[in-house]
Amino acid sequence: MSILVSRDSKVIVQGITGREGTFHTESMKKYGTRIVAGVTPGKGGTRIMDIPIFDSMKKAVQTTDADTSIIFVPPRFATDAIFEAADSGITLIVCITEGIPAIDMMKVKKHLKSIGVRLIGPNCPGLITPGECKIGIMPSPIHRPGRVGVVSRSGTLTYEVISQITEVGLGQSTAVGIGGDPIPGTDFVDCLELFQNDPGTDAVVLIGEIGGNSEERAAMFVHDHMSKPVIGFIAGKTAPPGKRMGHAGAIIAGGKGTASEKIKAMESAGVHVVSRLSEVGKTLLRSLDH
Amino acid sequence: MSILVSRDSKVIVQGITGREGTFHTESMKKYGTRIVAGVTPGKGGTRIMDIPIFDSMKKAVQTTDADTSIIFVPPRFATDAIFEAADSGITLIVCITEGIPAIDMMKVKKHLKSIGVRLIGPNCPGLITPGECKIGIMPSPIHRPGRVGVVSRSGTLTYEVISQITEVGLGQSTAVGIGGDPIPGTDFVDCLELFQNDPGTDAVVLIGEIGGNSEERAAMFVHDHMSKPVIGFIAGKTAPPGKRMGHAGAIIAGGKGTASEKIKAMESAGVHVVSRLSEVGKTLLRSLDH
Amino acid sequence: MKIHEYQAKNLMKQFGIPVMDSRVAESMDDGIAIVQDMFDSGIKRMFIKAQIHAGGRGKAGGIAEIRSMDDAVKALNRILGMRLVNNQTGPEGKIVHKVMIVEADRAIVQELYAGIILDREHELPLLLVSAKGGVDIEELAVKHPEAILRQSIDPWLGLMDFQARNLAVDLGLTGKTVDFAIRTFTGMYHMFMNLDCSQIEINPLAIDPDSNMFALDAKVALDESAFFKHPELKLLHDPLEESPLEIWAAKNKLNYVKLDGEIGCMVNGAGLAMATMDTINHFRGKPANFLDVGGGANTETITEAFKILLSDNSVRAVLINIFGGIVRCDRVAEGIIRAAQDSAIDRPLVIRLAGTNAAQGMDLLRRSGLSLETACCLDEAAERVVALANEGVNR
Amino acid sequence: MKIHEYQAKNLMKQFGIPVMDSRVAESMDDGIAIVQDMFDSGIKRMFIKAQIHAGGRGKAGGIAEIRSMDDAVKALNRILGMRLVNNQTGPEGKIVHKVMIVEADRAIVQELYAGIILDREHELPLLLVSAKGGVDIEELAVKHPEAILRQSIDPWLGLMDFQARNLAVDLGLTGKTVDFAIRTFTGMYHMFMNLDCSQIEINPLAIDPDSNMFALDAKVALDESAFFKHPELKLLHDPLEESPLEIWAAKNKLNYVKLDGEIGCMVNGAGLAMATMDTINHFRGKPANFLDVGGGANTETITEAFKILLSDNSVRAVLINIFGGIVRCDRVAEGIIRAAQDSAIDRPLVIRLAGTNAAQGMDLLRRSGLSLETACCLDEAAERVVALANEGVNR
Repeated sequence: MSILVSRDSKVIVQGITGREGTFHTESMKKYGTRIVAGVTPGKGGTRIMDIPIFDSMKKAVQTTDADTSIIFVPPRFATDAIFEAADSGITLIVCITEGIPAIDMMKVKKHLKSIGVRLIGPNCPGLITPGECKIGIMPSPIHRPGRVGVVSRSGTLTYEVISQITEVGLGQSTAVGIGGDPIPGTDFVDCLELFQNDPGTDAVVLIGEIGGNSEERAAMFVHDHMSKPVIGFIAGKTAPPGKRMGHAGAIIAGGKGTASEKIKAMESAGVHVVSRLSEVGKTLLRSLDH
Repeated sequence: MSILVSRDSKVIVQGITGREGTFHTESMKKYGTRIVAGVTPGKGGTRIMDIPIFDSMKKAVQTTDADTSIIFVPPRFATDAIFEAADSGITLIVCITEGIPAIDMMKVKKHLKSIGVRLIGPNCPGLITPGECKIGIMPSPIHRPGRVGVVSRSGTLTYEVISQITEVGLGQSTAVGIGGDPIPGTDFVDCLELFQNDPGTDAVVLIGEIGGNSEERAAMFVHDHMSKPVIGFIAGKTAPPGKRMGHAGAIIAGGKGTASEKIKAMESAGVHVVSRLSEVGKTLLRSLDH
Repeated sequence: MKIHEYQAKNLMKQFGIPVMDSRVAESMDDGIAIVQDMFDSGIKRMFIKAQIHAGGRGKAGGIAEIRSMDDAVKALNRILGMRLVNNQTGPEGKIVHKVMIVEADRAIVQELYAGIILDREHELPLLLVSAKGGVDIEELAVKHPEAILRQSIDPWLGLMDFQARNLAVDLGLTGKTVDFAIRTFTGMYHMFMNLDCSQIEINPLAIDPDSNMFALDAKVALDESAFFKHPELKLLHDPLEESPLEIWAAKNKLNYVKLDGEIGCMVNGAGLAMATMDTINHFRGKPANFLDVGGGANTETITEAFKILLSDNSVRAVLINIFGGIVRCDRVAEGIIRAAQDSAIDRPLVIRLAGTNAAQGMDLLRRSGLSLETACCLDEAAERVVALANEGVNR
Repeated sequence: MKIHEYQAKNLMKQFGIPVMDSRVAESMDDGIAIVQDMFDSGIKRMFIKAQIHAGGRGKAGGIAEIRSMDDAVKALNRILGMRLVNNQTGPEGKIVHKVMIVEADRAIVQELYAGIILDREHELPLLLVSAKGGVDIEELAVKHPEAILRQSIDPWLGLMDFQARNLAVDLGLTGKTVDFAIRTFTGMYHMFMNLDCSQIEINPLAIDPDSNMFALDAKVALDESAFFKHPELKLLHDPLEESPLEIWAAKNKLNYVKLDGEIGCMVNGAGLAMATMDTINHFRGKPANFLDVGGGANTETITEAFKILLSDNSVRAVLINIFGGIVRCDRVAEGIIRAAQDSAIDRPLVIRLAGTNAAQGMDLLRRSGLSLETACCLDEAAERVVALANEGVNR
């Protein structure tokens, strides 16, 4: 079992003819993901890696009956690509693109919520259900099918954690990179709820960082609604206030969003907070022993 | 029985200190309507006709627990007044003001729909449940409690029809003036549905006019959902195309919205269409004899 | 409120919609100077287009092609001041007071249609486009509805690029013309929303051999209710486009529309005014006008309304139909009496009052000594006014 | 991206927010000329305000009141070029390159606060106002949260007049100050949305004895991701406000933030970079920087990153932590080797590679003959780099 995506997911790649789009399409296809179409306006009717290309999402969805899309278009066009996907009948959109204005995301999210379409990202590595389907840009080999759910605002940090999970002999049910932007399409709470309800997930690893209060809200959810063990890690304990640490969302603004607040909230909600990155795997093993 | 308003309606007058607002507040009060507050920004804390005035709808509703508001403010401020009413917890807004831009109304209506607040008007005479409550500017004496529902896009034309209904010995359950604008807050179909479900209404008189296709949609509703007799009248058989006949919505545009189309649609839906204004009362009586 | 083609194009330019530069002349001299100037700047071909609020100007002789000064003089002579008549102007036609002079050197390989209206049924702006431009869109809608593509626009989201692009692709456009189309459609939408338009139409929307796109003609109507937001748009009003009576009425806040019958009507309320016209028609009369004196029918408004009605020479008899509600009929009667005394009423007058204090009002009228008739109901009043109008003719 | 007060006020003016006219000087001469000009025009009192991206300028001596040319010369002398240090600038402070000169004749009877931020929890713009302006809002939020009024704004509807008015009334304002407040709040909202701001703050928002309202100070931050929509806003960037290293890094698309420690870090990925800093800290080292070399860590980016790290004299040792995913570690190792050969690496270097082809990468490094250490895991790497940095000090 898994959340959000599985071997049945039928995926369209928006921006398939771009450098990134082509590169990762090949990798996803190799992993076994059912890439059924690509969309690049003006290139409809052609093919790439034997995948048919369409001018619009509407035509692509009508022809292929896809349910998921992954977006690789540049930031200037990414908002429109999300709206187009949402309008086409797709139910899950994964946006890899970094650099979408926050105010645009606010509008996107309000709209998607009103029509019941889910967005993962933007500025995220995507998500993977190991052994079934990869809809993202993460390195495939570090993953292994298993029963640990992973949800993270980060990229390589997540790979690091996933490697540890795999190294201690466990695997992942689904790993979701929700992205580092201030307004993510899907947040920790959404994923925690899905993992809690997923019979294929025994424990969840949550990788947060400074900025915003989504970890605090996640903590509240864990406290109120979760029976499965949750292992947490927060990056940025040494980050200074007022400085953006790479991710658009990773900033301590107005004295809010510090790592210590988040750690405190999570600990009091019963999350197993790991203080050092290298300890995640071991802590996870211990939590599953209980 | 009645629809939308009754002796229990608790009404706030927005723009109560204006000339129109004061005049009609007095008339409504005299009719027995429970006017519980007025709102005029900057005049909060004062009283008029012993009615307390507030600076904002929020305060007025919090203090009086009103459920309905009637708006008499000038067009420039009317859209804001509607939004303010909608935000305050009011569930029925009656907007008398004429001259709200159509595009603003489109936005207003989309918002009200999303939050489940009903608007009557704008550019309408309001509505009345004879003997119980008048929330509008119609002359009180022509009405009589009874079992005929009236819904109309017009003002004096409606009074004419109501007089006829009263003269033939019947009365009105509720009479609703939905207003003459292109985008009315509440349309014929909404009212027909309410009348169909109202045990206090035996028949409905629908007074339409040229422009738009709300009468055609009403006809479809009558055909599909109504068991009570509906008497229809359409004004503007002699109106030329392309000219606005007073009401912002009364215009035959692009060859659409003619009286003959509407009459045809209504007749084939089983509505008793009256060809001459003077015949409405008699036709109503006949339809009730069946 | 309708505006002229040249005004519409100036507004379009502000919203990034591609239009050809054009200039306006109100006199021969100006026109000749402009044409000379344009020839001097290297332009070889232009159009002179009558600026009136009506379509179908080409067929009615309101558009001329110019390749020489000689052409220009002839065309200006013919069009400036002409009475242009077609089914859109009504039988009385419209006098041409202004012409627009526009470059026409570019060849045109395709003519599209693009328009935005407020869709009253769905209560959303609706963008309509067609690959078959240059023809009457209402006719096209009847004969080839499938040739018109539609895109409803969510006002919260606006017209999104992908929607505009998909329309362009569905129109069969390719390459840079798609980008032009996106710019044009998006510009139209922004103009529609930001200026509170009630209609924008570009027909034809032309494509030249280099795949450029531009508006060849432009029709725009503005929502007068929104002028408080855009006071500058009020200035686009051209009083020469309205009948003097309509302007006079508007000044007095009366809703007046000139019609081509012979029975003047004065009614309070738009719906009742239409129903009154319909009743006159039922008795085989033809209304000379629509006139709504509004809710506050007082002596002043009634006096002005009288003056307007009587200054229309086609009016042979007048029907006043007032339903007294908030306004009491006795007050209205007093107003009518005073107004009738002030005006020299030289045509038959039938009055029907109903509603609040109608009996008192009728009584006042009957005892006024004025030459007028009262009627107990609308049918009687209409029948009588038609008879009086016909008597006048037969006399 | 933060901008200067004078830039913020210029933008505010475009959105109808009332601000006092002000001028900017970058030199003594300019400053004196401006002050003279303002005295000549009848102004009796002004402020000279240091233009740096930090609040708390007044307490730090960055603001001077001017009533004479003598005052002006003294103030300009003192402020232009000063190193302004407070808790907002960091210990290294900021050099003042520009001053703003602004009229200060109007008395002030009340100081309010008004700000808009993007509320990440509710994902809506949030307008914050307080009758207690002129103080630190974060402090106020902690001590008197009830003194801050909040209005979430629906981006589809915008800030509505009634919301702005109700806030104004709740702030205790009356009469025309309410209208000023509506105009100010609405202008702030439009500016926030139309320019893609991440923050707008007016503190204090002043009221004069005639009930006029104007922005006394202004703080604006822009969303750099939205510069493709507003290319003109990019020009507001002041490179003097950033450390030279940060500018250098930005040019090479590296995410670099200078910190006050002694261990240089080079990591791929922002989250991993923070976790690396945290690990260094765990072993009692202090990171000298945050540096994310991004997804495509290649020879060029690594070379540039090296140069940047090494040009920071406070760096005593360097830790490279790369998780190879799509980028294979052997490639990264090759890049490091080439970059290390190109740069003269004069400080200890510890490298930890993990993920795809990590073993091959580590092997390449060890066999490169370069003076560097490899570590099998992050803990070991961090512990080792801290030790090496300390050795350097003790040496």
